[in-house]
Amino acid sequence: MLAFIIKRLANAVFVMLSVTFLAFVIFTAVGDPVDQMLNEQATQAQRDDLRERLGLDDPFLVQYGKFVVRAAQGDFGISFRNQQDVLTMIGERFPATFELVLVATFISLVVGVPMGVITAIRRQTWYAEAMQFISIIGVSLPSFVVGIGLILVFSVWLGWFPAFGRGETVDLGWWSTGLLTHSGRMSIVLPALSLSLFQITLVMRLVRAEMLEVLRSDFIKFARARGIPARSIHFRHALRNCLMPVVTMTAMQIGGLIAFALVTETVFQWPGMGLLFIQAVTFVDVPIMAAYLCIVALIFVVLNAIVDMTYAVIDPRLKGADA
Amino acid sequence: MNTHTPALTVEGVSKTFDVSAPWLNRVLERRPKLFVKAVADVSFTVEKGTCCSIVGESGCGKSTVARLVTGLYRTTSGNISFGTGAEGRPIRVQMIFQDPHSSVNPRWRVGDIIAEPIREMKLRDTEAETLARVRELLETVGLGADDAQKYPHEFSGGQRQRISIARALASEPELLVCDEPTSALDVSVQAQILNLMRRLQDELGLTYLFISHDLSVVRHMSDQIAVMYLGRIVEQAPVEQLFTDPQHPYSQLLLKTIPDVKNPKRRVEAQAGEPPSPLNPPSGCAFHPRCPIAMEKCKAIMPELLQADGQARVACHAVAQKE
Amino acid sequence: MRISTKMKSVALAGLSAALLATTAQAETVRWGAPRDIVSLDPYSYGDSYTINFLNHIYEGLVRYNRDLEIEPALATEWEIVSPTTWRFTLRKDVKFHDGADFTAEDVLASLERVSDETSPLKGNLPAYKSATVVDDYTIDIELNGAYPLLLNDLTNIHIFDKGWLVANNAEKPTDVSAGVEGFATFNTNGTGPFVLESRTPEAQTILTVNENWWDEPAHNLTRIEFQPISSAATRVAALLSGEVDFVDSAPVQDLGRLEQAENLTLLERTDLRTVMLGFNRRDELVAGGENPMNDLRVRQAMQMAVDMDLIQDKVMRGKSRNAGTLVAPSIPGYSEELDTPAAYDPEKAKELLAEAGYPDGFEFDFVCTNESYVNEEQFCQAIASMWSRVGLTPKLDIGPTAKQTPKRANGKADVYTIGWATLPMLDTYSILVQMLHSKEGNSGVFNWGDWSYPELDKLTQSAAVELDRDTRLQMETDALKIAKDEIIMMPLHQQPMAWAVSKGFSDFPQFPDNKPRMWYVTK
Amino acid sequence: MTDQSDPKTPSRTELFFDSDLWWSFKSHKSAVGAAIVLGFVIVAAFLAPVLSPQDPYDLAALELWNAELPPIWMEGGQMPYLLGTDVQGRDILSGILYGTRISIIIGIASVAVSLVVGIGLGLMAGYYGGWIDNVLMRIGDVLLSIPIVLVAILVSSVAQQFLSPAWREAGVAAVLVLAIAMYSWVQYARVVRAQTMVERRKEYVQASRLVGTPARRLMLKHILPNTLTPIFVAATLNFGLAILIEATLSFLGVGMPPNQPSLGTLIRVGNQYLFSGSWWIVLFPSIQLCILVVAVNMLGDWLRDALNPKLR
Amino acid sequence: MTQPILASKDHEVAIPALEVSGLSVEFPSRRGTLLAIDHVSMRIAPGEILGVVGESGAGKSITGLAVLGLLEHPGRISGGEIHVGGRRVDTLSEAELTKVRGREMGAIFQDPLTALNPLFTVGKQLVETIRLHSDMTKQAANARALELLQSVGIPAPEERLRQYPHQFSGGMRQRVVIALALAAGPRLIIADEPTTALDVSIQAQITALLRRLCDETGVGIMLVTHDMGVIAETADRVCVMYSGRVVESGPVEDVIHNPQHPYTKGLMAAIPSLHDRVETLAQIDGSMPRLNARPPGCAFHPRCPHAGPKCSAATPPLVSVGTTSAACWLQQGGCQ
Repeated sequence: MLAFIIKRLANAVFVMLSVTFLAFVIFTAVGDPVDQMLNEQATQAQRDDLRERLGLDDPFLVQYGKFVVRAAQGDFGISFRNQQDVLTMIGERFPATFELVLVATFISLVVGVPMGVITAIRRQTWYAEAMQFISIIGVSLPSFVVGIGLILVFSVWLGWFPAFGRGETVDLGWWSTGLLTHSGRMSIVLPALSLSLFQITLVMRLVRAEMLEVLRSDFIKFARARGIPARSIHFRHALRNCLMPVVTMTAMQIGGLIAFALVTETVFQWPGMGLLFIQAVTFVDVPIMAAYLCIVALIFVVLNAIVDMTYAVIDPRLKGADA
Repeated sequence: MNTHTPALTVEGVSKTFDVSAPWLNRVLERRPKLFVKAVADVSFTVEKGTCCSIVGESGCGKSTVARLVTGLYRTTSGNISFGTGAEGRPIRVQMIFQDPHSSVNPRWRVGDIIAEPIREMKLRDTEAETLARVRELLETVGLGADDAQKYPHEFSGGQRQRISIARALASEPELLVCDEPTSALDVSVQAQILNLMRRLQDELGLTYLFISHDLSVVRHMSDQIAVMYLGRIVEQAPVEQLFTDPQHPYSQLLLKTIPDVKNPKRRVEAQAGEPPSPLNPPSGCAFHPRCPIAMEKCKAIMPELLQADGQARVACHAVAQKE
Repeated sequence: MRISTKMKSVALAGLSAALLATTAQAETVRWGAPRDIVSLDPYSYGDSYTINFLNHIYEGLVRYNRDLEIEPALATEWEIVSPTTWRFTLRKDVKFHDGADFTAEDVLASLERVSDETSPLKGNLPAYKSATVVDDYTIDIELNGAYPLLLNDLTNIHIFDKGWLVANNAEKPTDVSAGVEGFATFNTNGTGPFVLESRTPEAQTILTVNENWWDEPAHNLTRIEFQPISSAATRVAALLSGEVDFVDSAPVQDLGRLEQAENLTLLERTDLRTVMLGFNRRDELVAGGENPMNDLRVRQAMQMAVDMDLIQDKVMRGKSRNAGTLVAPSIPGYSEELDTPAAYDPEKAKELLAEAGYPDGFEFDFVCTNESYVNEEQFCQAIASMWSRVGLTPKLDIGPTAKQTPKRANGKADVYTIGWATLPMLDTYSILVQMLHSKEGNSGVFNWGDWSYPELDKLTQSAAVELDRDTRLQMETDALKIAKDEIIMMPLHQQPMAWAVSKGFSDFPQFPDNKPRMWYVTK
Repeated sequence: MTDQSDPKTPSRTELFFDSDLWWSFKSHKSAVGAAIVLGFVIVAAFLAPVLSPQDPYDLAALELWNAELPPIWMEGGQMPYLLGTDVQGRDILSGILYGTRISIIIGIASVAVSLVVGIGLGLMAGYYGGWIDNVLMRIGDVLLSIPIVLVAILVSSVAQQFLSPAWREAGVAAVLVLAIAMYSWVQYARVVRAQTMVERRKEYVQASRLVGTPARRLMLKHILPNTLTPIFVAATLNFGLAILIEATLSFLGVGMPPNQPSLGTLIRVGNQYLFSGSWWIVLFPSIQLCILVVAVNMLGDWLRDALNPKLR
Repeated sequence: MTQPILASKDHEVAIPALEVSGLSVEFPSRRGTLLAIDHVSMRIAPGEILGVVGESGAGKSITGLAVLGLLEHPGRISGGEIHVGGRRVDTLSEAELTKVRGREMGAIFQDPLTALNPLFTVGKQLVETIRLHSDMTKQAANARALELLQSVGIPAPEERLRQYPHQFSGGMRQRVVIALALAAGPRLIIADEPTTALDVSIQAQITALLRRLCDETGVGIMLVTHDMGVIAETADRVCVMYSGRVVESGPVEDVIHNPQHPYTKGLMAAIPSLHDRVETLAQIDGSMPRLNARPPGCAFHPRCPHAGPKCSAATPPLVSVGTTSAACWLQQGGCQ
């Protein structure tokens, strides 16, 4: 187990170093923040001076080295634009994005798993076919179109849910949650729905594929031959055997969802990390962009590691394998 | 059969596979490198025009021997040498595989499959000659010349095995290594293939190294038999002697437990125990935990393969004592 | 895990629209803004949107009244002691939000802070040399030279409390390069009509009324909820569903829809900002080859080829004001005589091009941004399309400001858009010195095409030190005439500004500089 | 042994029309429907220069006074603008046809690029194993740990910065292709690698090795064809995904520029007119995008099931 | 080991464990409906082992699955009747079948590695099955599971109950599968190639175990295999299948020593002998026809050395020939 952890760590470090490097290469090329930081009346001398103080004139590797050393200490510098500590800024927005992603993941599992099971065990019925068709539409609709549509229907026409923002939030220590207030819960409905639509279909398709695979396996045939009732076969034997890939994919997708949330956040003005990132891109706020990229990669790496370790704990075949 | 010129000489050949845990795990858990001795100190000779068989249960190393002889694996130690064949060059080796489904490329036409060795080894000068040779080979193995245009999936298992044989013959080998060539076939088809192989041996003067777990097939095909257990040859004898007077307790066990079709409802006394894992072989004679006549000595000392009654060579302390 | 009782309120978005209308307090304004302010520190970033918002919390020595005329604020009166020394008498009995008294020391600290070497806002007070405290309520400001526009500049220099700055180690402006956050980035202590209650960046900033404000409030607001909604469609949706009751940048194409909404009032007018095109005037075009745009006839042809009336009608929905000169009518230095938009004459344009030796036109780079000006993407395409019709080949390059600015500033654009409102100075001098003047020293920072008109330079330099207002304005007008005759820049229009306000407000003044000033709003 | 063997050898086309695949296709109504729709969309897109009343990329062809005309069946609609015009006077139908063409080209190109890279590297990693495998897979890890939207935003925004004006028009599309391909090759590489590791051990490969076939030929002629089935399915589904990603990037403003609109750009621009009454500017491109991707995904879905040996 | 497995079940000798009559199974496909099983009849008495032998594609496994009601889609029973312990099962609904499976009939499959759910311990799977078919308490079921493991010859059963399938060797796993099949004391066990995946020495252990259990508990076993040797060793009677039909059936000794049908004859001759050596094996040319290309009449006639015109015209019925029955015109008036 220890070796496993060390290997995961080494891998994570490698991935993180590469990501930071990539981030850095890209960001230094994106644009010049100085013009954004000064106003119309600033002089050329002031511009040059600021550029020098920001270290933008240093050789590339020097800039990168400084960046990595500080990033490793959790210091991504302070935002060119907002002049706040970047990590704090991202930290403030993290709960919003995380709650959105969490709710979206929850929705996708609650809706996607049963749909996947039904389409797998009732393959020929009209409703399974209908669900299949809906799922194809689900993976095909761009989430920005979905978002715009949801706002148009549920906010403007029907007025059921708010069109933007997060509603009232409650502070729990450093974490601010919108899930404890009515307005917060109302606010999360549309963005979470729009974010989860793709995910629902992904989960559903995966569950269906895995179920079909497992249902064809010998041990299911054998279980049926033992007279185990269909319900127990489907939900106790088969579903449990295909949950592992579902859990894996769900966990892996969380990283992707966090990144993908930036589209949803843009459409719904959800005050999360993605919105911050998109705005940072517009304003060439390099520290924020770099930190965002690194944090998304970090979340991804951490989730990956957790999934791997959970695997080792859950699956009896792997548990014994190391001994 | 009486020429006594060896086609193949295998001397003290061993093959070890490194199945160690990755480097980091070994360092952390202070585990040594782990090797599996798939084949240990195997020596035998196959004389020209004869058929030598290797029998044993799964995991005994017989397939590894086949792959060592053909050169698909490299030996860890020991020496494999070939006699001289036609035109004074070393004997050519080809192999026939077990699974008729995976031994031919499903996406190639039969003609191309058989022509591949001719083209790769440039055995014919022109394409027309190559095609003529392919037709000839197809007819040799009992297929039609038209079949060259078809794809493997249009053929039954037995026919595919014929294709496989034709391909092996295409490179004009003198020694054919046959790795369980009929164990995936039905009995009636098995008879066809065995007869074909016998016919080819006579017509082309082929030498066979025949690998099988099926004693009745082995008895039908071979001149010499080597019985392997856990990577070692435990008994080697001419076919008649082995079947009438097996010396090694393992050979006796095999002969006793093999179902005898001609002798129905023979209530066999099943002997307990299963073959040990090659990862963790028993000390001394590997067979001693299952051996009814095991002695103290067997647990400690590995018996050597010694000359016994008749032309047999046996690796057993009990047999050696009896001498 | 204890739930903190402090509720951070964001938008009251959770309630349905109908509920909102009845429960919202009459004195609250929920402001749906196109973007967030960048910081709570007005000196942190050269961003006029932020500075204006913070004007609700902080005040300057002088301020603009409802008619955009300068009136006393924290200073009650001033005199020019010598051409380079101004004396300000300060208002007594003014208290900061934390209760501290306002004195001349605070003014000195604030001026020093904004003029610090590292201050990004140094350029907003270019003439400042030093200041001397005469007594608690009198201060002298020393200038580098004669400078007529000091009061204009001071409208946007917010006054901090010195004691508060010192106590929180914020006497210097925040230095981004030092990698340290500034206290003033998160905290405020001004004298203004509103007090900061809370701020969550990109989500909401809440202000409440300052009960102890020195001035008689013209407003009756108790609370401002400022919420950035960057997506225009979402912003309009929020307005239509009643989730916000004021939007300060309504998309022109949605005005028709908003007009029909029963619960809304539209406030429209044209901005002070004049949007114009600049020409590359270097010897070679960006892609290489001789630069035809150094020929006046070519620039004339390019101007004539553009049908601004059609653009006004279709792209700007009739809401813009076509411009003949580079500043808006209310900017001092403006002359109505010059403000005659060029006539649309594609035939003449073709002739001129042929005459200049380009009968088949030429290819050039046309750099636009996609979010700086109202419907910029659309009018750029329309202009490019019109140019194509007279045989030119514009290569349109549209992108975000951050990407386009380096191209424009470094001469990598043959034709580019730029808008100038002369803010915060509100005087023609601003555009003369920053944009039209040759690139030398501190002048011509925005002279991106790299042209030089010595006559114009001379007029600009003279206007800078001319204390007689009429003479100065005449000089500025003369300079604008040169710019017009030479088509140094090609003026397009003053862009429209549209505010949408819910019906609940009885007074909601709109200002031509597009800055909402809530202390004039009554509900 | 040649019992019941037909002397006439069927040609490849005959084989195809006799195959289970074709049969399954014919009996799958939604697959046939999707194929017809997709064929129609693709043909229309590539005949865009012939079919569309206007060249939406030709700036000189845009007539501003025809801006925001409604579709032909509404009051104020004008020929030839069947689906109306946008704010530039650009014919929506022409925009959609050309935009679809761009979307499809970018989709196909990005799939092609990632296929070539992914298959090549996957084969090498799977066949040789060892450090080559390690290096390639670690690179894949890195790319996969940056979500695709970010990769694409970053690559395209950087590249656009460096593109010289002369190259911009072709370049933007190329950059989008690269950005999308940069992410998706990893997927193919992983599939091919896994499959290669399986195939490499199969007996037909060993038989071929025994006659001295060199590694390159083993990989290309033996292993590669047998890894293509899952790749084919993945490529179809990724084609749909690529179109979506391109649309998303264009929607976020880092994709195709408004003067060369793809479907995503049309939707982004049209979105600004959602409340102004000119709903057709956003609606028709959105519908087209959805139709296109739904059709691709339905085909891909059917293909996945049809080619899955386990589901028959 | 001495305890009987079945608590006490009166198995009436009169009622066969399995009676299949005229069973047909068809698979609709795009090229028409394939008849996988064509009028197959067989009967297994309690305590009897019936070997069903045939080459791949003969339909022997499908027969087993049809009895269990586990035919895979789109396969379906198109005719005939199946009685298990006197009760007709082919007409039962899926829900009713579920109650019969496990209780009345059990199954053993080829690959013990995949037949067990990898995520549950062996004990859990046993207890689940036991409690499903009885109203035992958890403890009682546990005790019964222990007893079962013991009876199939698994050493240290207490410990083994807590282990997962992957911790068992192949032979041991097959024993667990057998224990599971026996859990509810069924009248019939369908054993589909139970020894094919095992080594020769283990194979003998498993067949011996089956034989013993059959004798001890009176369960009827349908032993489906392609291996004539296993049949010879284990079965009481044998049923030879060819291309979906039973071509010969009878007591195992009689069929082996005195096969009536040309196919059985050929098959027996094709098996290389352990005792003597011939230069060429007797061989049946060609191979079993695919289901979609089954020749008319006797399906074997294209490969049959005795085939005459009658053989391709009509399908011979299965009739008694001495102790055995065969489906061949040769015994029914010749092939001409």
